[in-house]
Amino acid sequence: MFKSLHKSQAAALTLMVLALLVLWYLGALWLNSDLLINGYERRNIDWSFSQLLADAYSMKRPLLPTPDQIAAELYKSIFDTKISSKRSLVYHTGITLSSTLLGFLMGAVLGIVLAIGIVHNRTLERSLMPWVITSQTIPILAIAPMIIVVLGALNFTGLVPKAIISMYLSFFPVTIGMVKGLRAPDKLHMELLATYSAKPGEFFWKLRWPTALPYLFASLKIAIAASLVGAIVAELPTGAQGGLGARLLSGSYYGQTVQIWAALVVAAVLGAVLVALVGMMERKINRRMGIAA
Amino acid sequence: MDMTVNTQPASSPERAKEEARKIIAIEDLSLVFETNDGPVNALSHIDLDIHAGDFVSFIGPSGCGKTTLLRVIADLERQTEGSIQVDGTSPEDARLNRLYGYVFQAPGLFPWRTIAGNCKVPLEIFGMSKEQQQRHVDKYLELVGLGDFHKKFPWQLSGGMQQRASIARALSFEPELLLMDEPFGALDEITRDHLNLELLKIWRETRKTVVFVTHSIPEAVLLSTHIVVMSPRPGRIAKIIKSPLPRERTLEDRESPEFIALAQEVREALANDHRIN
Amino acid sequence: MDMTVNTQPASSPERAKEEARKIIAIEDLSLVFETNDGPVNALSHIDLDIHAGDFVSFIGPSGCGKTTLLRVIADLERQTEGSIQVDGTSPEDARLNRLYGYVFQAPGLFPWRTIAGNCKVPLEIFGMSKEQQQRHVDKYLELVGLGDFHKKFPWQLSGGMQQRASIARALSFEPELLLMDEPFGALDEITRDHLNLELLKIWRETRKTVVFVTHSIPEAVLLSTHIVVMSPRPGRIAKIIKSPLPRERTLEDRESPEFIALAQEVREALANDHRIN
Amino acid sequence: MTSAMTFNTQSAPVSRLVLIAAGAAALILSLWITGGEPGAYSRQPVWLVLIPLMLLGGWFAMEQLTALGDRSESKAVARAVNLAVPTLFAVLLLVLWQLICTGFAVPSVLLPAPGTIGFTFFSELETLAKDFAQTWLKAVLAGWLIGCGSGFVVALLIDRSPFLQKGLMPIGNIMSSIPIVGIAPIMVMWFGFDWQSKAAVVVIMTFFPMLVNTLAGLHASDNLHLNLLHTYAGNRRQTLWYVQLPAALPFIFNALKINSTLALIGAIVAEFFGTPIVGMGFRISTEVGRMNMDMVWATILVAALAGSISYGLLALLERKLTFWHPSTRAAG
Amino acid sequence: ADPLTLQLKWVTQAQFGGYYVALAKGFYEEEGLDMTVKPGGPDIAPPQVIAGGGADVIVEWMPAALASREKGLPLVNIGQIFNKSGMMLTCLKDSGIEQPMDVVDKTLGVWFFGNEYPFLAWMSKLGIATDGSEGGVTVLKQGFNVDPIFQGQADCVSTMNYNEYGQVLDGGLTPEELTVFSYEDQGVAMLEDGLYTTEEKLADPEMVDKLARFLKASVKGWKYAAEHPEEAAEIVLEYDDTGAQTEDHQIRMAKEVAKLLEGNPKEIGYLDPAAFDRTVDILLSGDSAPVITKKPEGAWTHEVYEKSGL
Ligand SMILES: Nc1ncnc2c1ncn2[C@@H]1O[C@H](COP(=O)(O)OP(=O)(O)OP(=O)(O)O)[C@@H](O)[C@H]1O
Ligand SMILES: Nc1ncnc2c1ncn2[C@@H]1O[C@H](COP(=O)(O)OP(=O)(O)OP(=O)(O)O)[C@@H](O)[C@H]1O
Ligand SMILES: Cc1ncc(C[n+]2csc(CCO)c2C)c(N)n1
Ligand SMILES: [Mg+2]
Ligand SMILES: [Mg+2]
Repeated sequence: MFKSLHKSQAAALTLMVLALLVLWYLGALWLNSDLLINGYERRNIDWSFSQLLADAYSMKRPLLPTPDQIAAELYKSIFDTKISSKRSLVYHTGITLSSTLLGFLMGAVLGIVLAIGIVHNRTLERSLMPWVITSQTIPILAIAPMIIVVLGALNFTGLVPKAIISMYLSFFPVTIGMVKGLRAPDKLHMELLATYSAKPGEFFWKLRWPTALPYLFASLKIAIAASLVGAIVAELPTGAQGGLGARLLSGSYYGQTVQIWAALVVAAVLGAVLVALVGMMERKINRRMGIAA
Repeated sequence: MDMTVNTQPASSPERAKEEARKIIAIEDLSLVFETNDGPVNALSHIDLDIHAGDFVSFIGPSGCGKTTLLRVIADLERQTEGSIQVDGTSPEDARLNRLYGYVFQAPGLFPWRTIAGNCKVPLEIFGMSKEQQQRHVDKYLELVGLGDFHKKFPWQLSGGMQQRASIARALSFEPELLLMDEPFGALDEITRDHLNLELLKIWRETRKTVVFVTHSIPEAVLLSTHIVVMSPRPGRIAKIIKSPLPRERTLEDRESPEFIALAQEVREALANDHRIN
Repeated sequence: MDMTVNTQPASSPERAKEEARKIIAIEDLSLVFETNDGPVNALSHIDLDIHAGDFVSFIGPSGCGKTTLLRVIADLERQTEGSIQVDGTSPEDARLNRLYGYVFQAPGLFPWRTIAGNCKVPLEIFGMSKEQQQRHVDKYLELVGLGDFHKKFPWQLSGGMQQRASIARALSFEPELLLMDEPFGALDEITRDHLNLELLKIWRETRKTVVFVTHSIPEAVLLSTHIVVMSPRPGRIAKIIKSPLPRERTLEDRESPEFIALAQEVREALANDHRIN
Repeated sequence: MTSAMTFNTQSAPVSRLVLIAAGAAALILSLWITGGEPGAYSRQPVWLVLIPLMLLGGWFAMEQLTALGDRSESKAVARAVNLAVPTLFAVLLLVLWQLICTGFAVPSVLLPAPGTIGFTFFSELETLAKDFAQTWLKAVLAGWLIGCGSGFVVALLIDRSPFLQKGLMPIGNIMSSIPIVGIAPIMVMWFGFDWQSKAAVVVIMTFFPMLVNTLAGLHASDNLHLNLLHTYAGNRRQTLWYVQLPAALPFIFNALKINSTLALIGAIVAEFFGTPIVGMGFRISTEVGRMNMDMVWATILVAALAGSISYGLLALLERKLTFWHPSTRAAG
Repeated sequence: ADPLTLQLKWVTQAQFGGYYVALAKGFYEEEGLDMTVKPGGPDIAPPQVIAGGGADVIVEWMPAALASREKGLPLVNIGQIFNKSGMMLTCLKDSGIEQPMDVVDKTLGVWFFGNEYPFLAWMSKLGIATDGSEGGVTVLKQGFNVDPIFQGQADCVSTMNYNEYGQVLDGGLTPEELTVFSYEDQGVAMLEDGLYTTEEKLADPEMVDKLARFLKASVKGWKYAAEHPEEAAEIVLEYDDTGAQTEDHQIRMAKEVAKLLEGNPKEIGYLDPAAFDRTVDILLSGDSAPVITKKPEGAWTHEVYEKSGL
């Protein structure tokens, strides 16, 4: 039964991916042919459909590159280039990954600390909570350059300013999730510990924390994806210091559509892998806590 | 309504002090819940004394304040009027002194701990040594028939087994006073009978004081030295019945004429001012 | 195990057909749940016939398959072996014909609807006119003692009141067959007595068929024409006891010798292969 | 228990209010002493002592107010306190910001003082309103509606098809971890410079949270409720209407709220990659280049206001519609 | 060695070849400088960086520098590198644009972020409205590339003759298909890449000395770069952390940039006061969207140039 479930998942996924690929090729033809036909007509070239087809799938600056073009670019910049080279996507992924992870770590810690404060102190809750939400309505891209400039003035350069922007995006889901989680204990459980006249620390470690763990992991998954977005956003204004964001920007700057898409694919895979890693950690802890898989 | 304990007159000067220490002394206690719809008189002018070694059952229709009264004793709720003393101190001090164990209506086990781990929670908090913890937990899980289920998680057990685990948890630190809120409500009759007998045995052997909430008349009669019949709106004590049965009881006693008469007395006291709402 | 109904021999050719239509016919039915830990034999070789107008109670220890059997009848679960017919059709057709009303162990009211709104859900689904809906709801809420609580939301009511509302909901569309899974488990004794009597009255007056799950021996004896005693691992029928009591019953009957004898018979059947765990 | 969980202050309400006033006075005093003099702190660092003092006073006032709100039985007082405490907190931060800006004479091209920002906000209302109309009323609203709407509809469509879910959900999960910033230049390429391309970015950003949340919500219905509808032989539409949708409401609102802040950020990010010369993103990046940081911050203020107000309205609507949910009941 | 930080206006490319050559060839070291060159980016405003203390000297365009000065950040030009403007508007002939006035009713892509002043000055000079009103032009904030002209979203795009113009040609358009309006030719050119620092820093004689050595080494680098464009491009590629630049592109840029260095009455690095006045006049004459409102005083100094001994 388990196996057949697995099989059908694979089948469903394969089918969807195939459907997506077909749509993609059709879309590429549709989007790119306009440009091409324009070009043919400007140059008064006679053209046939087969030529259009060939050209649409091999443009240098396509509106939508084909998956095989992206794959070729990926192959070139991942396997055909030394990892230490600045032309290697692995190198840039490493840069983005390090600020993502640092920012994620800082965001998770900040988020948890804020949540603990908010849950344990009414004044903090009332004064801070509305502004935690408001903070996320500030367009991060608008303040990213300022953060980088101001931090640069304080001699924080390179990794840290980017990580701080990641932190800004990732602390929020953690705070919200943890406030919910730390408040999730049953009234019954709270009263049970009260009958033992447990101390606040015991309330926290024996009850609040374990109850909040599932919430924590749910929000950590969101947070790590947000952290990646933060790192990439932070690489845009400092467009010359490497990273997937810089690749996106320079791709855009030089009209290298294929390069943009390659960076996007890597970013998506990176995001998926990071989320999956958090998920793995969650399952491991769940098993230890006896929660059914 | 003004009713004092008629069987053990607390205020009577001739009572021999040594005979039974007063563990719970409630005087003219009232509790009003403020709600959106207006105040709810959950408890009204309660007078009640409970002595060491008593087994007192609260019985009464839904909403008559049984749970609330138990919670006041446990310092989970505070009265709005009147006074209560638990073991000569305030309920809060009694709680801080870890005088009592409380069994809730629902099992309330931590899903992230095994059955044994759950029973250890109070022991850990009380700072008991590891081996001692193990000994206590082994003993009481065995007692409630869960000797083979130490390592299971709560959700791997049926509701009845969970409830038994929660009883073991309350017993495990051997409190002097046991407060039990419909602990056997979720169990089937046979298991319930078995646990009733076990509880009676523990009570007899350890000379604990038990305050017990139940909906079942036979259960109340089988277990109690005193049956407190309560009635609702406002929650008050309708009658306190002292049991003539000896401390040693068996399930067969349920067929005895004294038992049936006592059950009938309780039933009548209950029916007296009951109406369906 | 192979057991057929001994009181109303379904296969006997001399049975007068008109006397009682067979509403439920179960033959050699088994149900196995596949779980991670391996298969669970929830029901094993069940044979059971229930006739129109019967009041059949299932009783047995926790986990013996009472709920599962009821769910098979209601087409909420499908057997892995054997056959079942409900009103001459498959359980699915019976369900699609809206033959039965089901009262779950928990109230299961929609928190976003008032009590009256909850009772209207089936009526709306069955396409009843607005006034007719109102009439039905008024009638049955009155019956269960919730006449004044139409506009309250479920979470503003006690657990017992919620359960009564769910019973009113099941009655409101007047199904021919009532399937009730421990409907009165959460109620206090007095309310339970009252509702037992009401249920008996409805059953007598409307000649409905009732299949009823309970943990309480007195309740089973008081209500049923047939008591099906079940036993666990694998879930099977241990004994089917036909009640000698007349259809007209009162609470006072509980003191009658027939009643006590019947209760004792049920108790013995239950104890027969019961062990704690 | 009761004592452990409630706030314990002995002082009477009147003396509390006096203390609050004293805190506020200390706050204003410190502002007055240093406010008018640029560079006062650089020249005379002694005045810095006032800052922790002021923070302490402010915190004290907030604590007292909180206690007041928690103790009061009147709903109006509780509501007023709910507003007053965060406001006081914000005022405290703003004063601190103002003091640092003037006290240290921070160059306005780096960080303008809140006073300047406020002034610019009101004097440039017209420009800000046009930008708001372009970015929020057109791109954000359209994108949010389409994105949330289509996410909802697709969730309804694939709710009953495990096959589609198995195929689409992994793809959806990967898609939602794609940093949208990357999609923005492509959308500008495809949909042009005007608001349509921004709306497209918003659609993509909001679609997946809505899809995932709605699906989770539709699966979150009580099994008992589903069984009940089954016994009534209710059809798909009825099951959806009577059971699944109400149970999914909290999830749906969750997505709507998340999306309301995501949408604005997405639109502003997309404007970074090309726009007509109006819009909040355009304003921010252009005015940074012109060193008009006050205008930048005024636009950020508009963004924060718009985001908070839409979030607040959604939260209000949520409370209205999910009045029955335990979390709403606990809060009210 | 004395530490010194330079903030560039844009990403690492041959536009800044001279500084990178000086860095790679050790010219700064020779002058006893421990040099840090910070690349910029689309949202990095160099004046902001220097105000925050993140740099000692910046590469900036004069209009933006003067605007900052009016905003209270006293930037001072200590040396002018480019003597000609490289900015132009590149239009499609197909759209019917041959003459400046043909742009009326067309859609134009313009760079903002402080780079829009020459365009605004030109429009003001031509009397064409840019606010979207009747008889004016439709202005788009152009993104990072010249795609709009290929995708038909704009009739004209902004280009630098050393950079984006090449990309237009690479994209398949031929010079015959294009009409190019160079701001230099249109008489609205403003001084582009120059070196700026703050008055505060100039008050420190030690800093002036460092800056003088910096200017000297930089000019040496620029001269080398102008003579060896291929090698300069090679060096730039080495410093490019994004790995996105290509050799052909950078060589072409290095060659074009070399032409902008020409035309200085003295050495590279000398700010011709006449050129300064021209820029100021153009800025002051624009009646729409005034960049500066009065003639700036003390916005340049020859102190550093003279001290450098060039
Ligand atoms: N926290 C509360 N706020 C408001 N009213 C309450 C609260 N707790 C209990 N009540 C009300 O107080 C009364 C007594 O409740 P209590 O729980 O003590 O009844 P009970 O006798 O234990 O009933 P049951 O047999 O159903 O458990 C009821 O009317 C109940 O609605
Ligand atoms: N969905 C399921 N999957 C696996 N096992 C199940 C499932 N439902 C019930 N069981 C198992 O089937 C057996 C019978 O369960 P059922 O709920 O019918 O018992 P019951 O007699 O109603 O018990 P109770 O009196 O506690 O309600 C139990 O062992 C139970 O664990
Ligand atoms: C968002 C954005 N803003 C401004 C420019 C213009 N710009 C700044 S420095 C420089 C030199 C180019 O090589 C140019 C063109 C751009 N390209 N993109
Ligand atoms: Mg109770
Ligand atoms: Mg059951």
